[in-house]
Amino acid sequence: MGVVDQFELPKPVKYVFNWGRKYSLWCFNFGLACCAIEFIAASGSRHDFIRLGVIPFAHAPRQADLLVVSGTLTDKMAPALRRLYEEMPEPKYVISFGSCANCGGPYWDSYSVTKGVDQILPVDVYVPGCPPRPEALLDGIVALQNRIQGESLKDRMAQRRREPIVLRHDGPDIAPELQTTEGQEHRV
Amino acid sequence: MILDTVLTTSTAMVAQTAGLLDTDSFLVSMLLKVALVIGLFLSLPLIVGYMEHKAMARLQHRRGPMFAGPAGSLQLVADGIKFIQKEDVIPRAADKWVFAIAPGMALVPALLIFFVLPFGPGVWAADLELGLFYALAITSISVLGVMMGGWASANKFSLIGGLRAAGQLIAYELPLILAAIAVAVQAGSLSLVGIVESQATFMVAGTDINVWFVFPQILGFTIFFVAALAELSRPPFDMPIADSELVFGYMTEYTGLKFAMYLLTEYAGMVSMSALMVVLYLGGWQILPGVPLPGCEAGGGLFDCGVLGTLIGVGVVMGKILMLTFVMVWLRVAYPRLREDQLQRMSWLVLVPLSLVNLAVVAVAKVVF
Amino acid sequence: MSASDLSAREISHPATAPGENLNLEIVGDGAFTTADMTLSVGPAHPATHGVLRVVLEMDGERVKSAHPVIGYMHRGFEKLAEHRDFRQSMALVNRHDWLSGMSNEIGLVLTVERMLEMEVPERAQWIRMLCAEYNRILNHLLFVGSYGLELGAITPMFYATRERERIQYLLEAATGGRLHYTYNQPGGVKIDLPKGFLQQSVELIPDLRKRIQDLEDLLLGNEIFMARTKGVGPLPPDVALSFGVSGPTLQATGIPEDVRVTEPYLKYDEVEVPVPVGENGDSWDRFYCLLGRMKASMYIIEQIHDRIPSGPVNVKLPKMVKAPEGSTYVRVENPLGSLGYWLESDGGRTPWRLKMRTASFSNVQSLPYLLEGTLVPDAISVLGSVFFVVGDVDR
Amino acid sequence: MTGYDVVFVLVGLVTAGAAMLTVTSKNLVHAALHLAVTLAGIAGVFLVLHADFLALVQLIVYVGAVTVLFLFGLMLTRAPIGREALDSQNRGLGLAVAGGLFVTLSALIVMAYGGAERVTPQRVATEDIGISIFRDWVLPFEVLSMLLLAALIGAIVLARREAGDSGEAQDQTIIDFGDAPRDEQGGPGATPAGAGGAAELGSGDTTTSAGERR
Amino acid sequence: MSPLGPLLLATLLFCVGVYGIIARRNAVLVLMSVELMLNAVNINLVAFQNLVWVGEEAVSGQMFALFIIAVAAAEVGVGLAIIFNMFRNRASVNVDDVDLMRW
Repeated sequence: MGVVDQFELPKPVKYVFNWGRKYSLWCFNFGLACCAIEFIAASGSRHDFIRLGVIPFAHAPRQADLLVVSGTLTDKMAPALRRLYEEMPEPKYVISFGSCANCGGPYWDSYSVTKGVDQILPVDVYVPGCPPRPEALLDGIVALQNRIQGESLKDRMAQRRREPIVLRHDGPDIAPELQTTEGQEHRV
Repeated sequence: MILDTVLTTSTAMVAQTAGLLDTDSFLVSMLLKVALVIGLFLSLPLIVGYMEHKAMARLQHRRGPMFAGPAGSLQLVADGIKFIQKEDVIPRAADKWVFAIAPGMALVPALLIFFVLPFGPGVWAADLELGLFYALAITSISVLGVMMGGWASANKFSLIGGLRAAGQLIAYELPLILAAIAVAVQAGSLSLVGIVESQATFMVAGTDINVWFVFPQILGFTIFFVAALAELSRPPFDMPIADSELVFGYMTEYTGLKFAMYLLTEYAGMVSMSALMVVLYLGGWQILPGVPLPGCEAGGGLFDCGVLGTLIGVGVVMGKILMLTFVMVWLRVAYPRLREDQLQRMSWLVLVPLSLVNLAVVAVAKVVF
Repeated sequence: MSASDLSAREISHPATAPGENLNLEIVGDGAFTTADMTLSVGPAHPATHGVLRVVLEMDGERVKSAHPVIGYMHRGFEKLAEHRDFRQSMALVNRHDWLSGMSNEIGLVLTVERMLEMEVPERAQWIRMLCAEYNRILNHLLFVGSYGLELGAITPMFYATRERERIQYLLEAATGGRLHYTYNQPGGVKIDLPKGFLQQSVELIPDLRKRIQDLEDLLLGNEIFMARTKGVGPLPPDVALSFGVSGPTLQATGIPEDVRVTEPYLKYDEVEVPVPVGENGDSWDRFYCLLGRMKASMYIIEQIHDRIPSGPVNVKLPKMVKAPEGSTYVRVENPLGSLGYWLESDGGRTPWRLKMRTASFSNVQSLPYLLEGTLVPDAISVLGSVFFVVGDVDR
Repeated sequence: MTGYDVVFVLVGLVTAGAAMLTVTSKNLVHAALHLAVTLAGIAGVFLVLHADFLALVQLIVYVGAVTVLFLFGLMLTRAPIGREALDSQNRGLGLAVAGGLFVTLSALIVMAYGGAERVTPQRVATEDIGISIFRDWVLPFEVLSMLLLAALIGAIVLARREAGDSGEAQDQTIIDFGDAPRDEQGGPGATPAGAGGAAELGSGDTTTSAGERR
Repeated sequence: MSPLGPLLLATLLFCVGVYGIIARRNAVLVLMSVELMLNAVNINLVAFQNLVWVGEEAVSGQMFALFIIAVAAAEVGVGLAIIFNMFRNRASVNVDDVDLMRW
């Protein structure tokens, strides 16, 4: 760090570096509410996102690459989340998991709920649902991985706001990489 | 003897003086050995790590990493590439120098042990007269890196983790050394190669049945294994990095490469402790007790093997190491974690007395038979 | 809200054990205070599964006092419910304790039905019981897994999620939801069970029993597990009662209190409800009761299989459900303990006030008592075994 | 100059430098870490002198145990470790005594051994050391083991906190809320990775400042 | 090699230790300085045996050094225990403060 994001790397190096980031997403689960349970289900025996290289053994934010905000963020909790995000070293990715994290969800009119984590940190992937199925999280992870494979670290560091990936409901039920058939383009 | 190794490696370039470097081939072989050791040091932990991923996954009805490389075999390589790119964060309150040096302090001893480990017939960097003692001494200083990291992070969780690690290492060094001494007594040698050799010729008293030391010293082996687990902070003795209590213990604040160094230390420790157990108790590169390697029959049956014999020998050692590390992973999957005071009590009240008994029995047996 | 707002007042009124007065004044010249350490565990600490924050005053590794700080998950359910009619509230009510959506729903519909004096078809009541018991197993499985995780055993979590997936598959077939079912409505359940549901359910139970036995073997009889939990955090029955602790945490103290038995609702008076009890109220007993309750639930489900009648599952509702003026209180046995709804209506289509008494809130109140004087690892063991869901604490 | 001399000079410089840092360091933990380097350097000196066994004993006992014990103690007690607390007023006296001693002794040594011929260090087989211990030195060895046992018991008795002894100084529960913002730097934020503990340990001003602030 | 180097190094370490004992007032640091002095003696012993009296059968020098290491370890154990006790009783580890018996 420090060097690799200052310059545009030669293509093969960039490919390898992106490949490394793509398959080593140590993930910090900021489990807040119901969605955290589905996150656990996604890490569990049936769905098992460790297959995709998402390692849930990062117990501290310092080792994490991927922050999954799952659940309702309240105004009281928001500074903690922001601080956690700051504690993560670059390059870092954020998945907003569930309607509450995306926009407030069923608590859209509550006085104590932050309507969307994107108010306090940049989000890479929005996974909709209340709570989303574990397959939806896998889908979001694969979408993120595809983006990582194609991105340039220099550009990523340079820009402050990113174009988020929003998973649509009409996508396939299971992430394309986990399917045998050809995956469809399913992001905006 | 130790110094000769160090001298020829570290001062080979500067000290072109008589007596030290007699021939060019000596230098070349030395460099080769260093390259071999560093290569093993960097690759074996990855293999063990991948095995851990997959074994844990299978034992938990999962699949484990699948997409990074064939069958996920490059998962740890991907991790390594990722760690290179990560930002290097040093907390503002941290003690910068100590914080930066600590992972290295942990890593270097782990590397130094590899210089004396025999990985096959003739496959070692140095056969020291004091090899076993050297390995144990080096193990004992690795705790410094952990304590430094825990203290310098300026984080309470780190500090407690570092303190726990220190207490644990001090407590379990004693049974570890006592168990190893029993082997040294039985073998009559402190050289790791010498111990392998004496296992090849160790007979059950009164017969000509060859056995490894694991059979007469099953108690010592158990003690050594448990103490090694504790030294490595592997579950069920992983209190220093207990995630549910201390987040990540002394590693909490470490990012990127420094964190990777700690991880590498842990897995290299697994390899070197397993290799020590293979040498001390499991007959080194012998396939079965009393069965010499193919091609090794010629010169005493242990060292003068052909290329094939050497390769098979290395394979046997690797197989045994993987087997032992698999047991460590298995224990991780099966057991909850002990409490710190229970761990201390177990060391002082169970393992130390038992290892003393073991030592006494071995010594008496050595004199009687 | 930041740490600087965290004035002394705010933390210094945790529930103390009865008769015990924590002196929170700053006394002395501070010469010895350097040996103590304030450790703030949470709100995003791995040990507190959820966002409970516990401030620990420590001397070395010994906890001198513990103060839970709640409110990080407060979503204002009670206020929101005042602006939603009863059928809309159903979507929120299963979210406050996200692990026991079905039981929460049943609590609310029972309250509304009692206000409306509504007759609910037999089959609907049995279906509600069936789903509630499955939901109970789901909840307890997760706690079994996460408790193992807190003690450092990773495998139970994976085994538990595997079994959870099977039950969730079943419930999803009936209700359409994996966690939040929104299956109940005043007067019954939304739709009848799908074809083959009962058949699959009958087949599932023996499997489940076997798997839960596996989990039990993996943890309950494990020497290290016993060493970590036996005698850790004992809760005397009188203290438990004075804190209002309920559910498995209370049963572990030896009190066989279970709303399904003491104050039966639905058809619980027609089935046999075994209530496991512990002896010492320590962590091991709490865990034992958790496993016992799962077995009890499976036993109840088997009884339901035999006795579930056929017939309609709901009654036709008016376009607008309006509760008559008045108030009522209903309590049901949630997986984590007794859950109560107090409904005050002014005759409108929304409640005038909907007040909850949740099990987790009361359970958390016992933490300062339980944690005082423990070691940090024991504190984790206690935190995991006093079963609570943070959403249920903060609502 | 042989290779041994080169190594000796290198190791000796490191050892001497670390030793000086040990006694001048402003930070207690740094001092202990410098001590570790010094002791490891002395092990290196033993290696140069071909006393392999002794070098390894030095590593195990000093670097692996004694230094760790020091660090353990320092981190556990959080003694006042400010800069002014470390040095007493007689630094000048110390310098004078130590300097004088050094000049005298080194002059003596140079006079005595300045002309000594260069020799290859004698290597003593480990076996010989073992034989020597149990043949010539067995009585001192046994006495030493008794001493170690006594020291072990003594240390435990001294360091042990008797039951009921613990609360004596802290029968008031003191919650230092004054420290909260600094400890957690703006957020009950939760996390693990807060800056906290060691700041107090490292700079060591906590005792005084916490007291003064009230 | 010449015995001069090790002997001078030992002298230096010894004097540094002396300085530490006089100049430091933190008890732990004093203990550390004592360790330095003991180690200086060890170097001397080994240097005399392996460089000066080369060829002698006896290994007395190394033997003494071994004993000193063992005794020093015991000393640190007891010494630290005493310092902890002192810290507990007087909330200070300054050797200057331990003058309870003086007045």
